[in-house]
Order: sequence, then C-alpha cells, then structure tokens
Amino acid sequence: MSDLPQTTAAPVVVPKTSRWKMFLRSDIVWSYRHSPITIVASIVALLLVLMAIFAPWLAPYNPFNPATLNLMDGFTPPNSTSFAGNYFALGSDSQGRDVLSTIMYGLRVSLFVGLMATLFAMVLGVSLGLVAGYVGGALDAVIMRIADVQLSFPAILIALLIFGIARGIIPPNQQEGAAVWVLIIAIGLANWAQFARTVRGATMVERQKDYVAAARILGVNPFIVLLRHVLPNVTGPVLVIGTIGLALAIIEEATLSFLGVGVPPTQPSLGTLIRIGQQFLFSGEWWILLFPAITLVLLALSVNLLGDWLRDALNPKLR
Amino acid sequence: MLAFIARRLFQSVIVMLVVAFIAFLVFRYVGDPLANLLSQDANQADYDAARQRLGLDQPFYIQFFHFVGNALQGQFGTSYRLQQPVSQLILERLPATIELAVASSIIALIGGVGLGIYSALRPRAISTGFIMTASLIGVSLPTFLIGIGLIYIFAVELKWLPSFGRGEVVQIGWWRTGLLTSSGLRSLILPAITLSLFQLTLIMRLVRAEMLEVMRTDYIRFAKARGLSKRAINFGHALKNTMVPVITITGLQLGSVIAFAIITETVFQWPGVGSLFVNSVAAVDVPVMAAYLVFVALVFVVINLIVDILYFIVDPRLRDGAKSGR
Amino acid sequence: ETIRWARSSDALTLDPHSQNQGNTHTLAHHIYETLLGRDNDGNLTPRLATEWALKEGDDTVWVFKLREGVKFHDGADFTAEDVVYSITRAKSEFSNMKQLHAEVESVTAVDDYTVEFQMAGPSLIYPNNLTNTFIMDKTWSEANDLDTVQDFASGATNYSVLNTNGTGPYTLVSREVDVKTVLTANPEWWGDAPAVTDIEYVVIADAQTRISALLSGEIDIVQDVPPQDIERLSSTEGFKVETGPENRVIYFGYKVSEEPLASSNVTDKNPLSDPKVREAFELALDRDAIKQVVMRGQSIPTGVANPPFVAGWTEELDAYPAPDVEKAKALLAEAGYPDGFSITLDTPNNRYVNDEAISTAYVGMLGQIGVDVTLASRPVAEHSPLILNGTTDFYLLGWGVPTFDSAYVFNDLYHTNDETHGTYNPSGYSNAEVDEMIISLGTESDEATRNETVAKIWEQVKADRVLLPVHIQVLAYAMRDGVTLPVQPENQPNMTTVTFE
Amino acid sequence: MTEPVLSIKDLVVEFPFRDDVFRAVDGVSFDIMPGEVVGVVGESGAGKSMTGSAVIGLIDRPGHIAGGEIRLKGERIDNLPEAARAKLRGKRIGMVFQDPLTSLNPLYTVGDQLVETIRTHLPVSEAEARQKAIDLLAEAGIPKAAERIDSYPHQFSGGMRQRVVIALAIAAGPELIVADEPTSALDVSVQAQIIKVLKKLCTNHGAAVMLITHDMGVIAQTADRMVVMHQGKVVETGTVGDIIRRPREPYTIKLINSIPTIERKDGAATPAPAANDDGAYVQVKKLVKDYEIGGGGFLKLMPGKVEVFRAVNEVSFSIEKGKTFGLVGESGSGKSTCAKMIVGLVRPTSGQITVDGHDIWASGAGHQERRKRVQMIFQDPYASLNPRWRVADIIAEPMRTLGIARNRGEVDDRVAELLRRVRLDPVVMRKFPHEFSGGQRQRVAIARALSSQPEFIVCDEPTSALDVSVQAQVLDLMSELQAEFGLTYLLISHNLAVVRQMSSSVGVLHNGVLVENGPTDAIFDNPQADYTRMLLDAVPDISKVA
Ligand SMILES: Nc1ncnc2c1ncn2[C@@H]1O[C@H](COP(=O)(O)OP(=O)(O)OP(=O)(O)O)[C@@H](O)[C@H]1O
Ligand SMILES: Nc1ncnc2c1ncn2[C@@H]1O[C@H](COP(=O)(O)OP(=O)(O)OP(=O)(O)O)[C@@H](O)[C@H]1O
Ligand SMILES: [Mg+2]
Ligand SMILES: [Mg+2]
Repeated sequence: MSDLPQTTAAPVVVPKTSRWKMFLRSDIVWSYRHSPITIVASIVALLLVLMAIFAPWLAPYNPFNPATLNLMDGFTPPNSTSFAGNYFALGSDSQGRDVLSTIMYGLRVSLFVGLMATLFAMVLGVSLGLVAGYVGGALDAVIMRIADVQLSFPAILIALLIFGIARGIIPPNQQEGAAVWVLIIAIGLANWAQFARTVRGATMVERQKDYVAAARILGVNPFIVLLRHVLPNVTGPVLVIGTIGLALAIIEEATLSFLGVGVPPTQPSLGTLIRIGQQFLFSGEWWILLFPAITLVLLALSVNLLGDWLRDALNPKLR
Repeated sequence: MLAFIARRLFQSVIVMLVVAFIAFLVFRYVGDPLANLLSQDANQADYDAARQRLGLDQPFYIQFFHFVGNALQGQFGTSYRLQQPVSQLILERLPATIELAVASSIIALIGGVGLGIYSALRPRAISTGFIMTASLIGVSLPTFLIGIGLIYIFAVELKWLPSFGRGEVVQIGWWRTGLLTSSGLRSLILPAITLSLFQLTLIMRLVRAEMLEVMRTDYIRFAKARGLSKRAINFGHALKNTMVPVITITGLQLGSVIAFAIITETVFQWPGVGSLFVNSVAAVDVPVMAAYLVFVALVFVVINLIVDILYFIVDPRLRDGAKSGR
Repeated sequence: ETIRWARSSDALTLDPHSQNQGNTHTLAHHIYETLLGRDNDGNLTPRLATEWALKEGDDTVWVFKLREGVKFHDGADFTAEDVVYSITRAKSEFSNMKQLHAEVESVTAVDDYTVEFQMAGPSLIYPNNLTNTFIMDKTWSEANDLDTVQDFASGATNYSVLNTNGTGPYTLVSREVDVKTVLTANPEWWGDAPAVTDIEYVVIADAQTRISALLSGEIDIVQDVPPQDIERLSSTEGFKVETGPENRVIYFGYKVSEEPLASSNVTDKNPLSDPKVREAFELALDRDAIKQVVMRGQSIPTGVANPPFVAGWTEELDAYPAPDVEKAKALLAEAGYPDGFSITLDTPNNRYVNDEAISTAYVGMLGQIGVDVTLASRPVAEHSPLILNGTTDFYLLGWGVPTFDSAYVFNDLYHTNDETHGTYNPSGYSNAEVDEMIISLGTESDEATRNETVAKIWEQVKADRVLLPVHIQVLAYAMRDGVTLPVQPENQPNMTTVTFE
Repeated sequence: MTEPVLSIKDLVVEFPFRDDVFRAVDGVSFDIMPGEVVGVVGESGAGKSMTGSAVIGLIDRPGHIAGGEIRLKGERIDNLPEAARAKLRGKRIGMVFQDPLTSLNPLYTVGDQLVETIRTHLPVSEAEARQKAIDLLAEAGIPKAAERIDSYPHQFSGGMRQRVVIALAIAAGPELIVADEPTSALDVSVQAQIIKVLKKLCTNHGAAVMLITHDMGVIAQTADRMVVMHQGKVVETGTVGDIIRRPREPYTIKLINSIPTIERKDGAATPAPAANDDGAYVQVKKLVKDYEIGGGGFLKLMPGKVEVFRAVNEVSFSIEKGKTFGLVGESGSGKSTCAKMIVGLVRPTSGQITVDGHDIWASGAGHQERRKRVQMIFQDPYASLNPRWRVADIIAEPMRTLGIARNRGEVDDRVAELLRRVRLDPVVMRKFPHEFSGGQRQRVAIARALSSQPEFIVCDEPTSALDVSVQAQVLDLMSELQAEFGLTYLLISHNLAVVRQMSSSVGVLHNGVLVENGPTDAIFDNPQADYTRMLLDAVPDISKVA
C-alpha cells in the first residue's frame, strides 16, 4: 500500500510461489501453529474421527452384529477377561458388548448423525439466509419470523416434536430403519435458523457491495450472483457456525437418545450408550457410563475448541 | 413506541397461532392416548366409544378450531393422565418452574456477565484462558450429564444437598414457594446450577465478544483520549453499549431456560411444568403437551416484548428514531 | 412413625372405580377397603367381608357376611347398603372395574351385614374379582354427586378425584398430583393400629434419582428398584432390598397366521407360521442368561405364560428347553430358511423391568441362529397401540393376572381376536376348539371339570407355541435399615404391613 | 525563547508481526510551538495517525514505541507508566478523531459526555460543569447550546457532532490538540466550518494543534507549518507556503503536483454544446426515484400507507459521445442513485434513460445489447472486486456473461490485453484482489468495465478512496482510455477539482434536484445557483495559501 508505483506503466511483478507455500504462510496456518490448545483439540478430534471411520477394522469386536454377542460376557470390568473368556480393555456392558468397540461404533453413529444434521441445517439455513438477505422484503420477513420462532424454542423441544411427527407418519415397521434419518432431519430442522440468520446478515452486507452491483449491471442471473459471488464470501461465518453447530448436534443427538427417542439400542450412539450406562451408575459398573460420557465430552469439546479457534482465525471481530 | 409495541404484539399473535397449530398438529400424531387411558382389558368397542367422547374421531381442523377457541379462554381441556384441568395443572406447577428458572437465570446472568466482563477486560490473562476453556467444557457437557454428576457427588457421595424435589414448600395464595424454607433453598441449589451452566457459558461468551468489539470502537478510543477513568470507560461506556446486543440474546436465552428446564426437571424430579411435559409425552397426554408448547411460546412472546421495551430504555436512538430508515 | 415412600408414577385418580390400574389401586388400598383382600401368597383373605360362600342350593348366588362396627372416615357406619351402592357403581358405565363384575346380575342387601350377589350363571371364581373393588359410603357419595363414575377417558372429573371417604387404615391429608400425597393413620380403623402413622408418598420418575434419594436419606422406601441396583443397595450399609416374584409374566409374541410379515424380507409367506421356526426361536432364547446378566438374578424363567400364583400353573408347563443354537439352526434350515430371515421386534422401554434390555439380548440370541432382527423400542404409550391394532409382527409384552385365574389369561391372550375377546392377541392365532373351551370356563360350575379344561387349554396353547414366555418378573422394594416392607405379588404394597426395628 | 509544547525526537513505532517487525513510524522528529498549527500530511499509511497515537499514548497492541522520545512542555511523556499517561489525556492533550459519527457514545447525551469529561479533569460541581459544557458547545459553534445539550448524538448532524467532539477535546483546556483527519468524513461545506472553529479555538486558547490530514487543501488553509511524511519518515518540514510553493524533496514535489486544482486548466476541455440536445449520445429525461421509508419487515405484509422519500427529483441532462459529464453535489444529494438508475441497477420511479437511442429500462429483446454498452466503475476498489475471485475471472466475467468470448484461450488473451491497457502486467491474472494496492485494484476494476467493450462508463467517485498521488494516475489513465477508445463518461464526484479537471460539462445536484447544468468552465467561473457558489467557496485549495 505504501509503495507508489513510479510510472503508470509499471508492471506488477508476481513472485512465483506455490499455492502450498502460500497456504503455509497464511494467517490461518499461523494462528493454528501458535495455538497449542487447538493443535491438541484437532489431534483429539482427528483421532476420534479416525476411530469412527475405521471402527470396523480397528474395533476388537463388532457390537452391531448381535450374532457375535455373548450375553455371558456382560458386565466385565475394564481390562479383564469375561467368564466366556473374552478380553475387554474398557469392560463390557449389560449386553456383553465390548465398551471400547461400542464407543467406536457409537462414535460413527453420533458423528454421522451430527455431520449429516449439520449439513442439512447448513444447506437449509444457508439457502434460506441467502434468499432472505438478497431478496429482502416480505419474503425476508417471513423467513426471519419463522427463524425467530424456531430460535425461541430450544432445539431439543423442536427435535422432540419433529420426532413425534415422524413417528406418526412413518409406518411402525419402517420406523427403525428411518430412525437415523428422522434424527438427522429433526436436529437439522432445529438448527437451521442460526445459519439463516448469520448468512442473511452477511448477505445483506455483501449485497450492498459493489462487486455484486458490477455483476448485476451485466445482467447476471440473481441465482448465479448468489451462488458464485455472495456464497463464497459468506463461507467464513458459515464454517464457524457449522463447527459449533456440529458440536451442538452431537450433544443434541445424545440428549435425544438419552430421552429415549434416538437410534435403536441395538445400534447405539454415544447418547444411547450413556442412557444405558446411566442405569448402572449405582450398581458399580461405572465404566459403562463413564467411557462413553468421556468420549462424548471429548468429541464435543474438541470440535467446540476448533470452532472457537476458527472463529478467531477467520475473523477476529466475529462473535 | 406504542405503535412499535402494537406491531410487536401483532407479530406475537401470529407466532402464537403458528405455534398452537404446530403443537396441535404434532400431538395428533404422537401416539394413541387411549392406550393409556383404557384398562388392560378394554375391548375395541370401548376404544371407539372413548374416541368419540374425546372428539378424536372428528376431522383434524375441527379439533384445531376447538383447541384455539378454548385456548383463548385459558381452557386446554383436562389432562388425560392426571385428570385435572390442564390450566390448573400448569398453574400449580408454574411456581416451581419459575423459581427454578429465575434462580438459574440470576446465576447465569451474574456469573455470565461478570465473567464475560472480566475476561474481556483481561484478554490475555492466564485466568481468562482458563475461563474460556472451562466455558467450552460448559457447552460441551450435555445437561443431563451435569445433573447426574452433581447428584452423584453432592447428594449421594457427600450428602450435602438433596437430590430431588423442592423440599418443604410454603403456600402463599395460589403460589407455592420453596424459597422460604431452608430445605427448599437447599433443594434449589443443584438444579439451578445445572440449568444455569449452559446459559451462563453462552452469556459469558457473548458479553465477552460484544465487549471486546465495543472496546475497539472509536468512541471508546475517544473516551480514553478524553482522559476518562478506566472505571468510567469500562463500566460506564463499554458495558452499557455491550448491553444492547446482549439484552436480545440474553432475553431469548432466559426464555429458553424455561423450556430447557425439561431435562433438568426430569433429572432432579423437580415438580415443574417441564417434568409435567416429559411425563405427558411418555403418556401421550395431548392436552398437556399442547398447552405446554403454547405456554413456552407465550413466555417467548412476553420476553421478547420485555426485551423490546428494554431496548427503548437503553438505546436512545430507538426512542425517536424508530421510524427513520437511515 | 412417618414413612417416606417413593415410586415411579402416581395414582391416576382417587375415584376408586375409575381406573383398573395398579398404582391407582395401591394408593386406594390405604384409604378405601375391599370386601376381600389377598395375602402375599395370593390367597383370598377377609377384609370388609368376613365370610363368603355360594348360597346353599343355588350356585349362581354368592353370599357375603360383612364386618360389623366399621366406620367411614367421616364417622358414618359401614353397612350392606354401602356394598350394594359401591358394586352397582363399579358396574356402571364409566367404571373401569365393570368387566370384573360383568357376571353380576344384581346385588341385594339381605340385612345390614349380609349381601347377596346374583350371578348370571355359575361363577366359581368370582370372589377373586373383588380384591380391587373398593367400598364407598352411599350417603357421602350421593351427597357429593358421585353416582356417575369419573369418565376418565373424556377428561371428566368429580369430587372423589381429590377427596376421599373410605374405611381404610389411613386418611388423606393432602395431595399434589404427580408430586406428593400425604396420609395419616385413621385412629378409628377396625384393624390393629399400624406401625406407620404417617405416609409421604412421592413420585420420582427417574430410577437413578429415586435411588439417589434413598441413598441420600430423603426417602425410606423405594418401589420399582432396577435389578442392577439391588446388589449394590443390599450391600450398602444402612439399606436393604426385599424381593419376591410378581404375579406377572413377560413374554414374546409373534404373528402366527399365514399372512406374510410386514417387516420381513420373506415376502411371500410368514416364516413364523411354521411351528419349526417358532421352536427354533424358543431354542435360541437363553432364559437363564437373561436372568443372570440382564435381570441380575432377579427373575424366574418360565416356559408358560402364566405366573405360578395363578390356578392352572403346573411344574410341567413351567419347564422350558435348554437353549440349543445348533438345533435351532437345523430347524430353520428344515423350515426352508438356512440363511435365516429378517424381522422387526417391537419392545416397550418404560413399562417392565429392563424391558428394552431383554429384547436387546434376545435380538443378539436370534442373531446367532441367523435371524436378523431390527429392534424398535418405544414408550409404552406408543407400543400398546401396535398390539391393539395388530400392526406388530413380533413384540414383547407382560401380563399380570389380578384374578389369579387362568381364564383371565386365556380371554385376552389366546382367544381369537374378536369384539369381546383376544384384545391382546394380535398373533392371528385362532383355534375354535380352544375358543370354545375358554368360553366354557366362564359358566362352568364344577371346579374339577373347570380345572381339567384349564389344563387342557394350557397344554394345547403351549404345544401350538402361541407365545414365547421368558420369565416371571421379580419385584424389589428397597428401604433403609430399620424398616421392613414385604413384597406383595401384585405390586400392591401396603404400609400397614411395614414393621420397624 | 519559548519552549515547544510538543517535541518529538526520533520516534519509532513498531508492530511485531509474526516473525517480522514492521516499522510504522521510523525516526520522526518535529516540534510544535504554543499557538501553532502544524499540519502532518502524507499519503495513506505514511504513519501520520500512528504518530498522533504515540503522542496521546493510545497505540493499539501489539504496536509500541520502540525508540525516540516525546516531550510535552519539556517533560518526557513517552516512558511514563500507563496511569500517568492516562492523566495527561484530555487534561493536557486533547484529541479529535476523523469520524464524528463513531466518536461519540450513542447511548449518552452530549451533555452527559461533556460533563463527565469536565468533571474528570476539573474540580467543579455538576451544575458548574453543565454550565461550562454549554459554554463549550456554544464556543464550538452549536447554536442554542443550552437547549441542545440534552440531545443524543444521533439527533445531531455530522458537522454538529464533529463540533461536539472538538468541544470534548478542549473541555479541560489542553495545551496540545491532536486532530486526526478531523474533517475528512464531512462534506466540503461542513468541512470549511469545522476548520474555522478549530482555528478560532486555537487562537482563543493558545493551544498548539497537530493537524493530521492527507488533504493539502485543508493544510493550506489551516496550518502554519507542515510536516510531510512518507513511509514512516519525515520527508520535509517547513512553513506551509514554502513547501507548497517550493517543495524540495522529490516525494513532496510529486505530492504537490498530483493535487488537482479547481483553477481552470489551460487548454483543457472544449466548451460543450447546449444541454438536452436530442441528438446526444446519452440522454437522461426527468429521472425520479422515490424510496419507501420506515416499516420494514413484517409491516410490509400489512396494508397501509407508505411514506416516500424522493431521492432524485426530475433530473434531466445529456452527454455527447466521447465527452465527460461531471455530476457534483454533497453527500446524500442523489448522485449515486442517479448513477444506479443509469446503469440499470435501480429501477427509476419515472423518467427515461437512453444510451445511443436505446432505452436502458425497456424490457424485452436487446436487453443484453444494452447491458453491453454501459459499464460502471465504483468508488471503493476494495468492495467492487469479489475478494474470492481471481483477477482473471473478475475481468472475464462480463465477456462470459455477455458471450463476447467463450473459449478459455480467447478469454485469457483478452484479459491479458485488457490488463496491459490499464498498465498492469498480465501475470497478475492469477492473483486475488487483496494482493493489490488500492490504485492497482481500481485499474483492475477499470479493466473489468472495459471488458464488455462498452461505450459509456459511469464512474461513481472512482478516486475518492485513493491517495492524491494514486488518484492522479487513475484519472490520467481514464483520460488516456477516453482518447484511445472514444469513451463517454459520467463522472460523479464531490471533489470539484477532479470534476473540473476531467469533465467538459457539469451538473450540480442538491437534495435530488439538478440546480445547475452546463459547460464546466461556465459553471465554475460563473456559477448561477447559490448552492453552486457555496460549494465552490467552501473548497479548500492549496492555491489559497496565504
Ligand atoms: N494495528 C495495526 N497493526 C499493524 N499495522 C498497523 C496497525 N495500525 C496501523 N498499522 C500500519 O502502520 C502504518 C501507519 O499507519 P497510520 O495509521 O499511521 O497511517 P496514516 O498515515 O494515518 O494513513 P491514513 O491516511 O490512511 O490514515 C500503516 O502501514 C498501517 O498499515
Ligand atoms: N435504498 C434506499 N432506501 C432509502 N433511501 C435511500 C436508499 N438509497 C439511498 N437513499 C437515500 O437517497 C438519498 C441519495 O442517496 P445517494 O446515495 O444517491 O447520495 P450521494 O449523492 O451518492 O451521496 P454520497 O456522496 O454520500 O455517496 C440519500 O438521502 C439516501 O439516504
Ligand atoms: Mg490515519
Ligand atoms: Mg454516493
């Protein structure tokens, strides 16, 4: 900024640096490298995600395959061998499932539900937010009023309601197969408003900017303007909300499962595991509750930490 | 300002209608209330008769019409499960929820605003880093886990505090309060903390973010340049300006405390509307569920209105500028 | 002494005839009394009636001699008129007790302390139906407009929903529905003054909170103790647990009719209509493992859908085969399903002790013989309609037998599902011969013949593998040391039976 | 010998930046005597504000004073502890910031803020402080100060707010006032008044003023001496007259030369023919724009009357092919709204715009054709380029949209050609906008405008976000391109000097009404409307230097 080109014809010299090097030099990488807690959080998150993805190969047992279970393995304490002669690093639960394996598989369910729900909320919220912010007027008013109503009800309540509707609509014998998708939609519908609000705000700011005007002068289709011009410029906040929303979705899934309206107990998520484990809090089998609970908190915490960091790294002013 | 409030009220009515409709719609599908109402050996004829008596055989929009009409008169029918007028049930349970919600709101507000200010004023202190990390743990811990943990530690292991219920209550008029007895107050501690933690964290982070933002503004810089004392800048100027956005979000958050109480009340067996709702959901007690939803919407609407009025008090720009579009 | 007593859900109403439901009766038994009681072994005992017998020469009339000198809480005397009034009320339209008295044609007061029940036909087991029908004061009821029973289903209410006037050992002090009910001893009661002088009855829905409350000393007696906590509680100093079998059997049911199953991958026929498959299902079920692990020893495995308290139960019927996975697989292969098939199991998750866990365990066991089961777990309010509407292929259910008579089981579980019978029989099982025998039980006057028929029916339905019984549920009451509340097989504990040390 | 009020010696301000250290101020030295106004000039980023911040001790972290010393009346202040420095602020050093809209706390009345400041520094009672506040406001030129004192900032206009800010700065009678761009957010007319107030105050109070600005005109009118800064260093110091007339350093010379003057440029712009010629290339006829105000959101769902604000009121003018029409007027007068209607961004309430005989707002076929003809260059080069797009894509967008070029090679060739035309090296195609300086970005924006091969370009404040030196380059480029391709320009600016230099005819907008319209020289030399005269008088100009 401070250098004054000497002649009007002065060519600008571009230093040829690879994209990778530029990425390494970017603010975001720098702030990442200087935040030890973020590094730890990302490693924990990565480990958990890898654990979830590779559960079928890593887990010592397959707790989702009832045929391999032996009820007589039940309630084996951590780091010991059951009557049936199987070893359980983190103990086994009331059904003789290996707690370590159920956690790995449960993480899969929790992460899948969390990710898909967040994605759903994101797509819905971002689209509505873009439209509301760009078109404005009555459409905007209607969308935002709906968002207000949604925000005034805690997500859990909304998810409970949607769950209720789905239960009523889907024939009973298909409910279990659909349970995961119902959860995803329920949590997604409970969380879209945050995205919509933020994106709407950002869109209203971007819409005013001259680059949008420049495109409009050309007569570019508003849909294209939204998609190609505005959308990329609102990804920052969306990413941040997405991350924090993911943590929230994971907790919501757990809470719903805890309230007994989650995934089927034969394919438990972390929340279902906690609900089951909670029954054994006083009976001495603490590991059935404790390990899934720790995993859930670790997951939510590390994702939250990442979101927090991302928020600061992308925009120090962002709330 | 009156016009503004009138407009808000109009919006609120729409919101309430939408909520009522959703409430109604949803609960028609949740399950069959009759399964619980009739005894084990009731037969099909009994079922049909009961369905007819309850009006469950009528078309859905007619049922909705009845519902709204009665709701306007404060009539939500009789609970299928508890066989009392729903409005009476809710009124009976309301004091418990309100006391819990208010107590935890106070904790959340004082703690949240205090910690938020502290961490905003000392952005680089180690204690702030600690608070910020701890606050993330606060939002990462599901409420039910916090409740279970607190009960286990403070009631079962240490035996310091009661694990459930409201303790001794005193009746004042129709209000049944637990605030006047020591056992009532002791019973309040754990649930109030459980319920407040999440909100506290949110408020704290919000206050911090807003305050940091405000601290960067020109008028704060100018206030410094004018030589005002640190106190005047931090608490007079920065805090007051922080409050404007904080009021909205906090208002909404506190509104959702009441609804959030569902989980806390369930874990602590707190005899409020939240546990009433959860028990009703399990029993498909439609009138109670519908009334509860409408009640939550009402709370939201009222809080929104209070927030708007607070806005007027705090922000002079709104008082006369509510109309100018610039 | 005061007893603070917690259970998972409250009485639905205090109108004694409105609901035929366990929790409701439990509270009512403290305030009101019935003509006959039942001891903890399931035998009938005198209560407001001191003697009862069929009228000599007419086996369609039951004669009851009433206890003298009994007073209602408001001071009124208890007389035969009150019995006539109460039974008539219990038979009236909105009463949920009316099925139990369907055979009663009329009740008449012979004198102040004698009543006669005119039955429609010979009704040998009728006195069994009287153990939960409470006697109200005619004068008080009429004064308070109580002739009509509270119409529970349509949300009606009446004076007796929150006010009481019984002859029982306790009087109502205060009631906060779903939260807390306070009772105090009735000094005028005819029986021996109970050791418990005051009762605080609180509702704590969450099991862990309930146990916490006991452990933290806020509660003296807890009902509905999860089996996994029994051991810990009994080994914790200062607490103990009383256990005993409940008069309730837990079983799996399935569609046995020819129609293909809605939830199965076999779409052209119903695998379960083949008795071989049903046998395989039984051989896959390891009842003892469920008892040991899921129920923590707190159950009594059984091979018949009939609790031992109930007349008709025999040891042979109770026997069940040892689990045999290999044989089960062979049977499946024989039936044409060498690779098994898929099916959905519907289970309640808040009704019976560890209901969901039992189902989960069974899903694993079926998995071992190659049957791929999806578990659908729901609160009972959503689960029951599936059974009543017959929209389930495979389900778990429990059945209590308040009359202690097999006919009660047959009527609802085995009779063909029609207007009046087989309400809880969604299986499609329909055996005319069995139906006929079931109907004959109602009017059979000869006890020996009746018992024979009962045995025959049991033999038939067991051979037909209509239901797959798992176990008899065990009840557990936990309490602090120094207090003893014995287990009551109908889960109707009475505080008058509490003893202190 | 009087002692200087402020004496800065070898001041260095550094920002540790990752692994690097950035020197924002690099060895600056100068003195300010009592009663003296010293102007600090230099282009954006030269370190002017940073020097001011260092003096008052409010450098944002992680910046810090890394060397040199600052003395106030001989007393060294730069190394004082924070508490002691805070005591100086307001009491001995007053500060005025650029933006009056954001310098006042919106939640407190003007009086509250004044009283608070006064009572912080002076041992007076509430009532006395209030009286003093009224006096100060009156002195700063707020009419009926006693009545207005309980107003909130938003109830004041920008100029009034800036007066309040000044009143606040002088409340405790400081010896030194640091004014950082005190007028650059204001209209020229208001700017002139504020400068007067500032000058009067410093003569009345004998305070020294450090006036930071990039506007040479303001300096010329206000300051006694000036300091020219460039890249954190002082390039030249001296009396204003000396430097403006006889700049010695090459940087200063360049700076002075690139300032456009409102004086007639010899040999420039031939007189334009009469306005509203029907044969003109661009014709604007009775353009009106009404905006609905108040009651957004939900209210729109309800019927009812809508209040209307007329932003543009029956504006008509025409532009000859290949000529430039300048549109001037103060902020909010409707200039941008006109521009937006002309390029097709905002639908006019009524009126007609034709370019080469085609109605811009006619619907139906030929829509794309019309789009091609008109292009726009925007004020803020930072906001007019999509930050997520590469330069090549930005410039190619019009070609792709309008179907001028389709295949990749052709597009790339054209983009390279366009970049060369705006004097940028084609290799920058792969860069993102944030990797350019402001002037370079504006070139990219111009390249994009040229990309659709337009004949008519609307330029809305094309240089007002740029430094004077960069402004000169961009204006030169625009003139060159006009000559080269016969472009027609509509040039919107509030800078009268720029308009005079560039355009052949001018229109003056005031509150949405075109008050005057005609050949540039005629209007500038012989204004008819009062408003035009007022505008012209208010323009600070280096040629007016005493
Ligand atoms: N907080 C900061 N962090 C890093 N660099 C900064 C910061 N504030 C200013 N700078 C840099 O310091 C240099 C001097 O800035 P300064 O604000 O003094 O410029 P200026 O001369 O006032 O420019 P302008 O006319 O645009 O106000 C600039 O290069 C700027 O980018
Ligand atoms: N979308 C809108 N809704 C309502 N009023 C508007 C809108 N856009 C502009 N205005 C008003 O119209 C008037 C003219 O605005 P315009 O942007 O054309 O002014 P301008 O002359 O370009 O000013 P500046 O020099 O500050 O850019 C202003 O009073 C402005 O507040
Ligand atoms: Mg500056
Ligand atoms: Mg403009």
